[in-house]
Parts: sequence; structure tokens; C-alpha cells
Amino acid sequence: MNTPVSGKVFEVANGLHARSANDDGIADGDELLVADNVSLSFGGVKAIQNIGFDILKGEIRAIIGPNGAGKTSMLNVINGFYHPQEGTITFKGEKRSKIRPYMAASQGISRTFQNVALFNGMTTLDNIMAGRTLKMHRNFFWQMFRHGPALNEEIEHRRAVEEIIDFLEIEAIRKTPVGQLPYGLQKRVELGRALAAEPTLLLLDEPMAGMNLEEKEDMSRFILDVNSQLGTTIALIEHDMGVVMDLADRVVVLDYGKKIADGLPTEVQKDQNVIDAYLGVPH
Amino acid sequence: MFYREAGQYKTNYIADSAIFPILQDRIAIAGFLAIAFVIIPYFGNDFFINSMMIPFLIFSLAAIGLNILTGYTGQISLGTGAFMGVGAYACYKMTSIFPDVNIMIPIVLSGFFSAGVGMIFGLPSLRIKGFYLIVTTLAAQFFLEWCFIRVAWLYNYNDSGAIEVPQRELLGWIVTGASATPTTRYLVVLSVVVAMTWVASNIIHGRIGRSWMMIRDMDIAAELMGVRPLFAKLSAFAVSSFYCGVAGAMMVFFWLGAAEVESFDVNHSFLILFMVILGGLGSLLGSFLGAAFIWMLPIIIRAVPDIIGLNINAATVEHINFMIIGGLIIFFLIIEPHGLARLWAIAKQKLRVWPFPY
Amino acid sequence: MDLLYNVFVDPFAQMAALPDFLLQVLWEGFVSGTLYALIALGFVLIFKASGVFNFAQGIMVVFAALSLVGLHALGVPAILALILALAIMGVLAFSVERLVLRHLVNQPDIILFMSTIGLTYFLIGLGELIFGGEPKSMITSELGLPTGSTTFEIFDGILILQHIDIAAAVIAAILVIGLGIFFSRTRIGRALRAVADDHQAALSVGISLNQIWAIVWFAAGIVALATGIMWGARSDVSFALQIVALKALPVLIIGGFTSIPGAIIGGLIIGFGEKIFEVYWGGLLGGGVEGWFAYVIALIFLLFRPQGLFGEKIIERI
Amino acid sequence: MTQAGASLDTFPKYLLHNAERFANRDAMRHKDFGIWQCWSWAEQLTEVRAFSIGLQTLGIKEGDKVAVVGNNRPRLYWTFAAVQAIGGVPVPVYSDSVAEEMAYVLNHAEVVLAVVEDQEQVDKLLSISDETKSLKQIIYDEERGLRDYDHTHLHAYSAVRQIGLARLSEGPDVERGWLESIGRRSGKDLGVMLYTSGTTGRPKGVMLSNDNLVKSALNANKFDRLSENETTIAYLPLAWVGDHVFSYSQSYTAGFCVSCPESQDTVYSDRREIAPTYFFAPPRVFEVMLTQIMVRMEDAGAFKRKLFNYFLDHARKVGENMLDGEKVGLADRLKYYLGEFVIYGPLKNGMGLSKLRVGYTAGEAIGPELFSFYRSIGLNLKQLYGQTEACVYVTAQPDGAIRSDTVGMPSPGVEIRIEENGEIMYKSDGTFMGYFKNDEATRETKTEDGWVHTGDAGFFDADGQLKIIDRAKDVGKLKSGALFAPKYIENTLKFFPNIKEAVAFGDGREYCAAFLNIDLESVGNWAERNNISYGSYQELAAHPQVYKMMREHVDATNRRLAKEPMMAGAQVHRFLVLHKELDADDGELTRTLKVRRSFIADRYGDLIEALYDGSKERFVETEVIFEDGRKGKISATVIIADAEVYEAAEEPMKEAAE
Repeated sequence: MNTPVSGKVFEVANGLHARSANDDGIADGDELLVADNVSLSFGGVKAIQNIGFDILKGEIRAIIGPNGAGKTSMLNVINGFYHPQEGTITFKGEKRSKIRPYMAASQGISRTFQNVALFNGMTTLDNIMAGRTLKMHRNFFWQMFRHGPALNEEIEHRRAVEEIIDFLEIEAIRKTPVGQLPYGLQKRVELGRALAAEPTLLLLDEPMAGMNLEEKEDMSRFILDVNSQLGTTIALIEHDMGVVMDLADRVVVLDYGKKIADGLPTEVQKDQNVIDAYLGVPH
Repeated sequence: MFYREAGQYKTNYIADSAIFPILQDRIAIAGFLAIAFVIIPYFGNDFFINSMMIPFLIFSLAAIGLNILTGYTGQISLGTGAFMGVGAYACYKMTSIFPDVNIMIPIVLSGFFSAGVGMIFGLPSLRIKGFYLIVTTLAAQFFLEWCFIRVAWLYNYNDSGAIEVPQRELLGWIVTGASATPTTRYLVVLSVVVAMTWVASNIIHGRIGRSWMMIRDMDIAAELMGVRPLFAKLSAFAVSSFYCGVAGAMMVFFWLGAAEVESFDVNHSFLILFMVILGGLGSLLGSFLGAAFIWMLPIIIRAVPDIIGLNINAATVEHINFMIIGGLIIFFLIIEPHGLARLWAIAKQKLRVWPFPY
Repeated sequence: MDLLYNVFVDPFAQMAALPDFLLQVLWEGFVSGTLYALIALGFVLIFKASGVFNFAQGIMVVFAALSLVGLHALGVPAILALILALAIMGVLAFSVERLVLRHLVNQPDIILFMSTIGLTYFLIGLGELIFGGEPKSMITSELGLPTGSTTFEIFDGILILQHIDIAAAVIAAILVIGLGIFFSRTRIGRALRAVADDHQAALSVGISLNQIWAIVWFAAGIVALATGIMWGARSDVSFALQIVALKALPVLIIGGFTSIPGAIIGGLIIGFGEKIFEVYWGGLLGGGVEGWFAYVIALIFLLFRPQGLFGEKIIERI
Repeated sequence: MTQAGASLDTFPKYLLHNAERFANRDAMRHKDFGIWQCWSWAEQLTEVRAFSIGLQTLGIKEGDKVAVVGNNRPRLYWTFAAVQAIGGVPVPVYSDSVAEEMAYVLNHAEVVLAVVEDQEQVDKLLSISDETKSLKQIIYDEERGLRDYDHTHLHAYSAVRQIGLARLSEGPDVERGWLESIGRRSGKDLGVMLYTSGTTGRPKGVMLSNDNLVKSALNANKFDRLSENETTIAYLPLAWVGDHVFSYSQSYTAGFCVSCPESQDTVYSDRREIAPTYFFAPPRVFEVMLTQIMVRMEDAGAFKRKLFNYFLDHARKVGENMLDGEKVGLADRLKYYLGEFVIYGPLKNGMGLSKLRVGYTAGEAIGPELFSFYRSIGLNLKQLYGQTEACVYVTAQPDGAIRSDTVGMPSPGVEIRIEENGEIMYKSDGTFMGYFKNDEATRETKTEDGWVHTGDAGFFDADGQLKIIDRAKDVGKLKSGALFAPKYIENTLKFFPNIKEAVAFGDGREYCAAFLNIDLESVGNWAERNNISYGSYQELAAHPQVYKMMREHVDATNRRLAKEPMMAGAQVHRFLVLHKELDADDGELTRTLKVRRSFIADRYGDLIEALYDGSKERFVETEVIFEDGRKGKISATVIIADAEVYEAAEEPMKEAAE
């Protein structure tokens, strides 16, 4: 387990950033999310079959497996894009039935996508601002005049966004439209956007896909920092076993929609089922 | 070349996120406003004001409305003409029912009627996208057109089937009806357009505008960030229709003086859409540029044969105009899908980095 | 109560009372449905093969008919004019591919769609410039199409069938069958279908995307010409047709964007529906409901069955 | 605050004074979190006071040395005043120096506490904690990544500041005590210790008294009429005397605002936002800016290029005269104004120098063309000659008497004399107290009566301006007896933008020969335009085409040297293009990017030999240190080329006058 942390999010004086991670009354190490016997199919294709696992508060949980193992589908179930035909997801102790993604977001689940899904027409700054949508509430009237509360709110959140920019060291591209950025930076901006929501649970879908070594190192450092400094629980999908071994506290392995192993990275690495699965589909 | 940005540093976020952060831009805007409010009323002749400036401004406002929906939220609409009609008829009914109320009140309120109708026809946008939405908005267009003809109550059971604008005063000035001078009407229209442009710009740069753009750029990610598609899309429909409605009301009250259903037909929807495409999707400035271009082009095309001494009949000019506009739409979509506004932005960027190429 | 009576009882009473009239209405609906279906067919052809939502299909109908009539007016014999009109549609298809589509490959669908709106405007201007804006009569008899009508006595009344309408239905059927054969039996047809599924697959068949686009546009042009002749024979050839042609859009919503049978059934549903609604219920609303009936039906479909009758269910993958 | 008014001889006193007279004027700006955070003098006082008392609470007392390590950040500048206020001595250390260098300085200076920028510096200090026994505590500014460190000897700046604030709230005594402590200090006391990077041997700690700095700063302010209205951007190393004087001493004495950039990567754009009125940069910075301008113009359209060249030609013609206020014809004047609008203005705007009032370049000779370029477009760029030991100012050019080949007249309060061997000696208010714990070196440098050896050779020209030839010890003679001033030759070579660095040899040899370093940006661009492909620096440097171009440059240099009777004897007979860039990390350049000639002579002995033994090429293997600190070897076969040598121009015949 990475060092449990309490206290402030970023080193800033204005006390803006209430830590959503601590609001839910779940202590570090307790179950934050439990997937119980989840099954999902599209038409006749079974994407996920009877998968159950848990994510503990404060840990980095890796979900690995060969292509088509159902990893991304699992994330999509967790944040409400897909509704499983069977099984339940319990988040923060609450069993949930069908929810929409924006409801998952408001419960504190944020994520990044396998293929960067940024808002290409907007700048880095606006993209990260977009991550704070849920935290902004000023009504239409004030928005119309961009004065008073609406402006104050905008400024307040801009400040919070700047902290993330500082955290991710992307000052130089603050006002660049994200479409013009290289892939590695886009991934970083996407992480920034997810962080801006101050999630309790952060889902990262192959955060290092397509990156070079240096970018991977940077990204690993950011992920660890997010986990240790902000206390955010992280579930990540990753192909690079080296990265998983370095980052993850616990690993769950999927293959053909089924769970084949679950445990500490070192245990999983030695598991015969896992070795077979990976040998079968070389990476 | 004109930009001297060195030394313009921002010490707070309000200044940094200002809509015109560069001093020279603010000066230019002030200059344009001065020309619009002072020079044009003072020097412009009636033809210029009545046939060019007033319709240009009104169409700009409608184009802003459509741009909010199409350019900022990514929802395409072919019902703009009808939504303008809703505003016009609503305004007409209100002035008939409450003749003593200050004319600006029904003008603005008419936008709310339009917004309401827009939201109803926007409802299907929650389930459908793209081309499907075209059909929805066409449904609105044709259904509303039918209403404008068949619901005689809307035009006070006139035999002509047209709505005619009564004379109304504002602060002692006659602003509508036959005796209102073009300059007066122009100034009223200009004030409304400037104010509403400012409001539109505020909304777009705020949380709500951002949620529209999120939906436009990547609706899945937007939902994940907590944007409720229902709210974002309907609010875009509402605001968009509001702008179109006010534009429609002003079109009748401050420009045409009288109108029938033809003023709000599907061709007007196309006209506004062309303004938005040529001007630039997702740009307020583009709405103005597009309106100016589409509106002024025929006038220029009509004038050109005269100037060079050719005698071409009006119908031919009209046809050529169609061809040119159609051709330009395709040309722009190929060469610069972001329209005149992007060309402007590129030119501005060139000026900012002058004499360097980048 | 009156209203309820007028809505729920009276129309059916009328239908029962005058079954011959009902039949006549249904026939009219069938014919206009056929024409909607033909226009929709043009849309489907292009949409299926290139994913382009061709807003200009309506003006292509007008343009084709105008070319035919215009050429004939210049003294060209009807059959030659027909062939030349076909050639014009071919040139148009080729030009569109060359000048427009080729430059917009890989652009978002919406851009392609808007370019066809631009094309529509261009063709309106061009058509009016060349042929003038006033309505013209179709050269029905010169083309050897039947012009008379047959009257049947039935249900104590009469049913009048215009021969041209029958011809329209037959030609529509021939076109549909012909296209069906084309798509399933010919190499190019199969390639066209392949391209709808997968551009790469089409390329592997050895046909370039550009060729395919030109071909489908030409095919749509042929359909447009046929539609134009039929429609022109029933009313006049005028630009107003362009707006009517937009009704193909609701047809597509109902039938599904990619289905040829869907286009036909959708067209018929709209045709029947709007005629019956106009005749039996339109009066209640003051008439003229044909203008929007199709769209409202489409709207209802959109709300409850967005993929249409024959379209594939859209599963959004992330 | 009466103590302050009494005698303004220390910076804390100036701080108190400024907090009164300029209470609401900006004293410091820092781009942080996307905007320029500002502190007025009053706020700056509050900050300094809080931190200073915090330091006191941590046990810092009079005479304690406090290291300051990091980039230009407000809190590090505040540390200077905070330490001085309680009688300590700040010792700024180059933040890019490697651990062993830093360990030496910290040990030598007996530093007890270090205030550093971030985790990187903390890690560095912790890695040498075994060797630095005197260092007891570390304070860091940027908290990121340091949360989980053992905080027994480690403090966050903000925490120390909080301690200070808490102490202050205990009662007025605390503040009174602090003010008294400021009052106790005087101008005679040691103000700051700066370690010179030193071309040879270990760095030496230059002790500068408060008087040294205050008086030099006041003199300089007066010389250039600097007031509280100036604005500058602090981007040069904190540990360098120039920055200490420009961004600290002069700011405090004149009351102007200093702006700190967001990061090292954004200096360029941040400078543009701030638009300094008072700006210092070594020639290299100006060179880079000009190269960038030229490279970007290469890509511009033909019309723009034409316009650009046209107006720059005009500027070359009249620009400097206009700047110096000389008479220029009306037509030329109008054309220049037009040029100002079309080209010069935008160029200055692009560089962020639109508002520049006084600009200085020093540290090395600047190419005359480079220098005139900036002046001709209306920038008041001047040269100065200075040293750490003099608190910078030895000579400076007054407005209106600017020349590219001199370094100006003695600064106010400076006396200069030239020794018989050509060495320049000076004596001034800024003359340092001595080297810390190195009396021997002090004696070598500073005479009993206060004259300081500069180590540079030079002479005063007819206008009374000082002209530097070279390091006194580097000026040598060829076997023929002709004068060999390597730096002069190197600078002539470096006028060509394609040549980034040059090292000339010849002392005691038959003839003069040189190493060249290509400018990758400039030559790379040229290669791209000429379709020359290359895979690496090394490959480009050895390319025959590049050699051809270099030969042309050497030729031109020789023609130029031939025109000057004094230098004609030392034309470059042979040269080679080095296979690697001279690099400070490899010790080939100093931290201020000056060539370390003797080091290079040792390292590339083989190559030098090859220059003189007539060989056509030579294989060499060179050890390099990569950015991540790993060591490696690169090898190459370096080609040696011959150059044309020209007849010396005849001594112009003295006209039989009258």
C-alpha cells in the first residue's frame, strides 16, 4: 500500500480543494468498490462473465489481461456506460442499480480513456476546467453577465485548475488547443481533466499506451503522486507488466471475460493461469 | 504588425481570462463600436442603413443563435426560420394584446416563446444525433410554417394573412411602423444586438458554454465529467431559439414592417445556416462575418453589372448569386471548414507574429 | 364530445360510407409513396456506399427532369434528350466526385452533409440560370409514356387510375429490382456493398473509392431522372419539387438509412399515411397537413425507434 | 522607522525604507499558477519579516552562513534580506552545480542552513549530507514530493514563515527585536558571499560588504537614472554577482520591481509579458535571439523578407545615429519611423524589449554586428565590464557614447590604471573585502592599498574608453614574435552565426590554428535548405559541405585580421571542426559558458598536435557526461583543413600633415 495520506490536496493556501476523497467516511484500506458476480453481454457476445473483485480505498489496483479480456468493459460497467445483466456494483457501501455516467461522476468516479478523449476544440486550460463541471453551480442568470458569483466561481476554479497544471508540469501548454499537442501530453492533460473532478476513485484505461520510455516514467510518477499526495484510489488497466509491477498494490487478471487471478503483483506474476494467458496471447 | 503585446501582463485571473486579453483588440472593438454607434448613423444614407446594416445585424443575431446550437453544441438545425417566426408572431400577438407596453418588452419576451418551442423540438436530440436531428428540426420548420398559415389567431385574422407592425414609441422616439426613421430603428437593433452578443459571449465562456462544447467535442467524455446531456442540449436549444426568436421579432418590427410566412420559410433556415458555415462554426465573430458576407454579397453582385455597364436582368443575377453562394459553401468546406472566422484568426495570428511567419 | 367524434368516429364512418373514395385515396397515397420511395432510394444508394447524406437528391430530381424537358424544348428528340439527360447526370456525378467529395475524404460526416447543401444551392442557381425558374410540363407522351386513365367501377362508385401512375409504379419496381440485381450480381455492385461495410475491403477488390463514389452518384442520378419524369408527368417540373423532395428524409427515418426495402416501405407508409390523414383528418386542423405529417411521423419514430424499421440497432462502443 | 532613515547602508534598512516610501508599489512579481502574483514593498516587508523571524526561531544567529540554492523565485530573494536582517550571511550557490561542487562550497562557507527551491535540490543536499557537517537544516520552497521526507531537519518555507508569523503575533517585542537587529548591522559588515565559478582551481568565496553592494548599486542607479519605475526580469543565476546586483541590490536601492519567470522553459514568453525596461544579458543570449529572428525570417515569404531586409538596411544606416541623438535627415528619419512601425517595433515586441530603456551586455565581447543590430532597431544596449570582486561595475558605457569594441569608461566611483604588462587594475567603492578563508588569494588579487588585479589586458583608446584584448595571461606571442590574442581571434570567428564557439591556439607556436564548433540551429537550418541530410551533430560537423562553409568563414576572418596590423600576424592557418559541442557538463565551458582554454588544450591535445603536424585527419575518443550523469565515450575521425592566409595590410601612410 502506498503511504496513506491525510490533509490537503495541493500545497496551496486558499483552502479551496476540499478533499472529496475524505468526505465519504470510508477509511483507508476499507472496501471502496465491490464488483459482485458481474456479467455483461452484447447480443450474444459475453464480454464479462461472473467477475467479482474489490477495490480498497487508497490503493492502486491494476486490471490486466490480454486484448479482449473485458478490461475496458469492466471500467465501463463501473462508471455506468454499460449496465450489467447480472451482478451488482457496490460503491462507497451503496449498491447501485442502473446509473448514468454523469451520476457515477457525481459520486466521485472519474476516468481517462484508452484512446485519448479530450475536447479537441478547447485549450488545455478549458479541458481541465471542464473536469470541474460538477463543482460549479452558478446559475444561468449570473453566467449571462459573467459577473458576481459566476465570475468568482470561474476564478476560484481556475485557481484549482492551475494547481493541477502545476502538479502535472504543463504550464507551457496552458493555452494551446489540445488537438495540437503530442500524444504524450494529451494523455497528461486527460489525466489532469480527470483529476480536476477530485475523484475518490480514478479509473485509468491504459494511461501509458503509445508512450515512450521517458513519458512512461513521467506518467508513473504522476500516478504515484496522485495516489500518495492526493489519496486518490486508482484502478488502472495496463499492458506493460513492468509498469504494473511497479505501480500496483494488487492486481486482478482477466482473460476472455473471466477472472483468472487476483492478488499481489508478485503472486500474480507467478500464477500459472496468468502465464498461460499471456503466453497464449503474446504481448 | 499592429500588436505590441510586450508588457501586457496579467496579475489576476479575471484579466487573464478576459474575452479580449490583448489591449489592441480592445481598442479595435471600441473603434468598431464607435463606428457603429456614431459614424454610421451620422453618415449612412437610408439605403445603406435600411437595406444593409439593419438586416445584417438582425441576421447576425440569428446566426449567433444558430451558431450556439450548431457551432458550439454540435446540434445541426434547419428550423431557424421557423424559430424566428415564432418570435415574430409572439411579439406581434403581445403588442396586439398589450398595446401600451414598452415595445422592447415584447421583443425580448418573444425570445422566451421561441425558446420554449425550441426546447420541445430539441427533446429528440437526447436520443439522436447528426442527420436525424435535421429531420426533427425540419419537422419543426414545416409544422410551424403550417401554424403560421392555418392558425389565423396568430395574425389577428387578417385577410392578408400577414402581420403588420403597429407604430410604437420608445423613450419618445418612434421606433416601429412606417414613420420610424431607419436610423432610429438601426440604433435600437444595434443596441439589442450588441447587448445580446455580449451576453452570448459571457455564456459561452462560462460553465454552460463549456458544457455545450464538451458535448460537441466528445459527448461521452462530457457525460463522464458530469455534464447532463439533457440539460446541456436543451439549454443550447433554448438559448439558440431565444436568439433566433428575438432576431425574428426584430426582423419584422424593425426591418420589414410586415411579414408573412414566406419570411420564415425553410430557405431562411438555409440562409442562416450558410451564414454560420461561411462565417465559422463556433465563433461569434464568424456569425457577424457570415451574415455580412451572405447578405452583402447579392447586393454587391447586383451592383457589379451596373458598375461595369453590363445589362443583366435581376433574375439572372439572383441565379448567379445562388451559384456563388453554393459554390463558396463547398469551397470553404474544402479549404477552410472553420470559415471566415478562422481566416480572420489566421490573419490576426500573422499580425501578432509579424514579421515572422509563425 | 364533438371533437372526439370528429377525430375518432367520423373519419372511419366516412371511409366505410364511401369505400370507392377510400380506395382512390389509397391509390393516390400509393403513387406519391412510390415517388417518395424513389427519392429516398437515391439517398440510400449514396448513403450506403459513401456515408454521405446527400441533401441534393431533391434538386438532382429537378435538375434531371429540367435537363430532359429543356433539351427537348431546344428541339432534341425525346429519346436523344433522355440519353443526353442521363449523360448530364453522369457528368454531374463525375464532377461532384472530382470537385467536391474527393477533397472532403475523411472529413466529419456533417461537413460532407453541409457540402451537399452547398451543392443544392449551386444546382438551384445553375438550373434556374439555364432553364429559367418557371414551371414546365413533362414531355410525357413524347417519351412514349401512357397518358390516359382507366376508370373502374367498384363499390358502387368509380376508381380512376392514371396510366402514368401505373407506369410510375412499374418503373419504380423495375428500378428497384434492377438495382437489387446490380448490387447482388455484378462485381461493381458487390464492391459497392463491400464499401458500405469496409472501405479497406473495397479497395482490396480493386476498385478505387473515387470510382465507387462516382458510380453511386450516377446511379442516384438515374434514379433521380426516373423520379423526375414520373413526378413531372403528374404535376409540373418546378423547383418547388425540391422542397417536397425533402420528405424523403422522414421516409429514411422510418425505413432506415441503409435499407432499400426500408426506403420503399417507408415511402409507402408516408404516402398512404399523409393522404389518408389529409383527407379524413386534415379538415379538422384547417387543411394543408401534408406539409408536416411526414415529419411528425418521423419524429415519433425518432423518439421510440430511432434506428427505423429496418436499420440496425446502434450499439455505442466506447 | 527611524533606524532606516538614519543610515541606509544595508538592504534590510532599504526594505524598511521602501515599505514606507513605495508601500503600494510592486516590489516583486512571480508568474505562478498562470498569472503574475505580485507583492508590494509593504507586503515584501511582511514576507521577509515573517521568514526572518522564522529563521531566527530555527536558531540562525549573527554571522551564520545560509546557502540559497535554486532558480529565481521571490522566496529565495526574500531569503537574502531575511538572513541579512538577523545578521546572517546569505551564500547563493549555483543551482545547477553538481553535488561534489556544492559540497565543497557549503563546507568551505561553513553553511549552517540551506534554503532551496525544490525536491531536486533537497535530494542533492541530502546526498552530500555526510560531507557537509556544518549544514544542520534545510528549508525548501516547493513542497511537491517532499511530504513523506523525514522532517526533523527539513522544513517547508511556508512552515518557517508560519513560525515567524506566530512569533510576531506574540507581542510587539518580537518585531521590535527584529528591527533592532537590523539597526545593529552596518555597511561595514559582510553582506553576502558569492562563489566565483573560477576558470581554474576551486571556487573562491568573494566577501562583499553591505557598503560594497549598496554604494555600487547607488552609483549604477545614478549612472543610468534608474528609478522605482523600472521593471526587470530575474532569470540569470542567483549565485552570479550580476543577478545579485541587478535583481537585489539595485532593486532595493532604487525601489523597482523584479519579476521572476514561471519556469526556465518560459523565460522567453514571460519576458515578453513583462517587457523589462532594464535588462541584462550576456552576448550569448542576444546571439540566440538574433539567430532565432534570422532563422524564422528564412521561412517568411519573399515580400516579408524583402521588407525586413530593406528596413534593417535602413536601420543599419541611420538607426544608431538616431539612438545617439545625432542629426539625421528628415527623409531618413521618416523612413526610420515607418520602419519602426513595420519592422523594428514588431521585432522588439517579439523579443519583449519594447519598453527597454537600458540594456547591458557583458561577460564577453559582443560581435559588433550583433551589437549594432540591436542598437540600430532602437534598443539602448550598452556594454559594461565588471567582476564579482567589484560588485560588477568596473567600466560602463554612458548613453550616447556607445561603441561595440570597447567596454566604456570607468564607472562612477571607480579608478582604473593599466599595469605595464597591460593588465587592468581598479579601485572602487565596490572593491571586495577579500576571499573567504583564502588570504593568499586575496593578497594575490588585491594590493595593500586596495587596487585589484582584473587579470584582463586592455588599454584606453583615444576617447577614453577601455578596450579589452584578452585575459592578461592568455595574451601570448607566436614564434615569429607576432602578438597572439586568442580571444580576439575567436570572437572574430564567432561573428559568423554558423560558428557557435571557437578556440584559437598559437602561443609559442609557428602559426595560429583553431577549433570550431558549429551552431547546430543555424547550420542545421542551412543544411535543411540545401538538402544536406545528416543523422547527428557529429555527422553534420564532419560534412564536407560544412567544412567548405567553415573554410569560407575562416577566410573572411583572416581577411579581416589582415586589415589590422597588430593582429595580422596571427591569422588562422589551419582549423578543424570539433565532433562534439563544447559543454559545461564536460568541463569544457565554465558555468557562465566561457571557454576553458587550458582544459580543452589538455583534453584535445591530440587534435592540437594534428593542427601543427600537418596531418589531414585524426582519430579521437572523448569521454562525455550525459545529461542524466552517466559517463560515456564518443569517437570520431576529425578532419583538419587548411585556410588561406592574407598579406598584412600596410601600415597606413601617415600623411605629411599641415
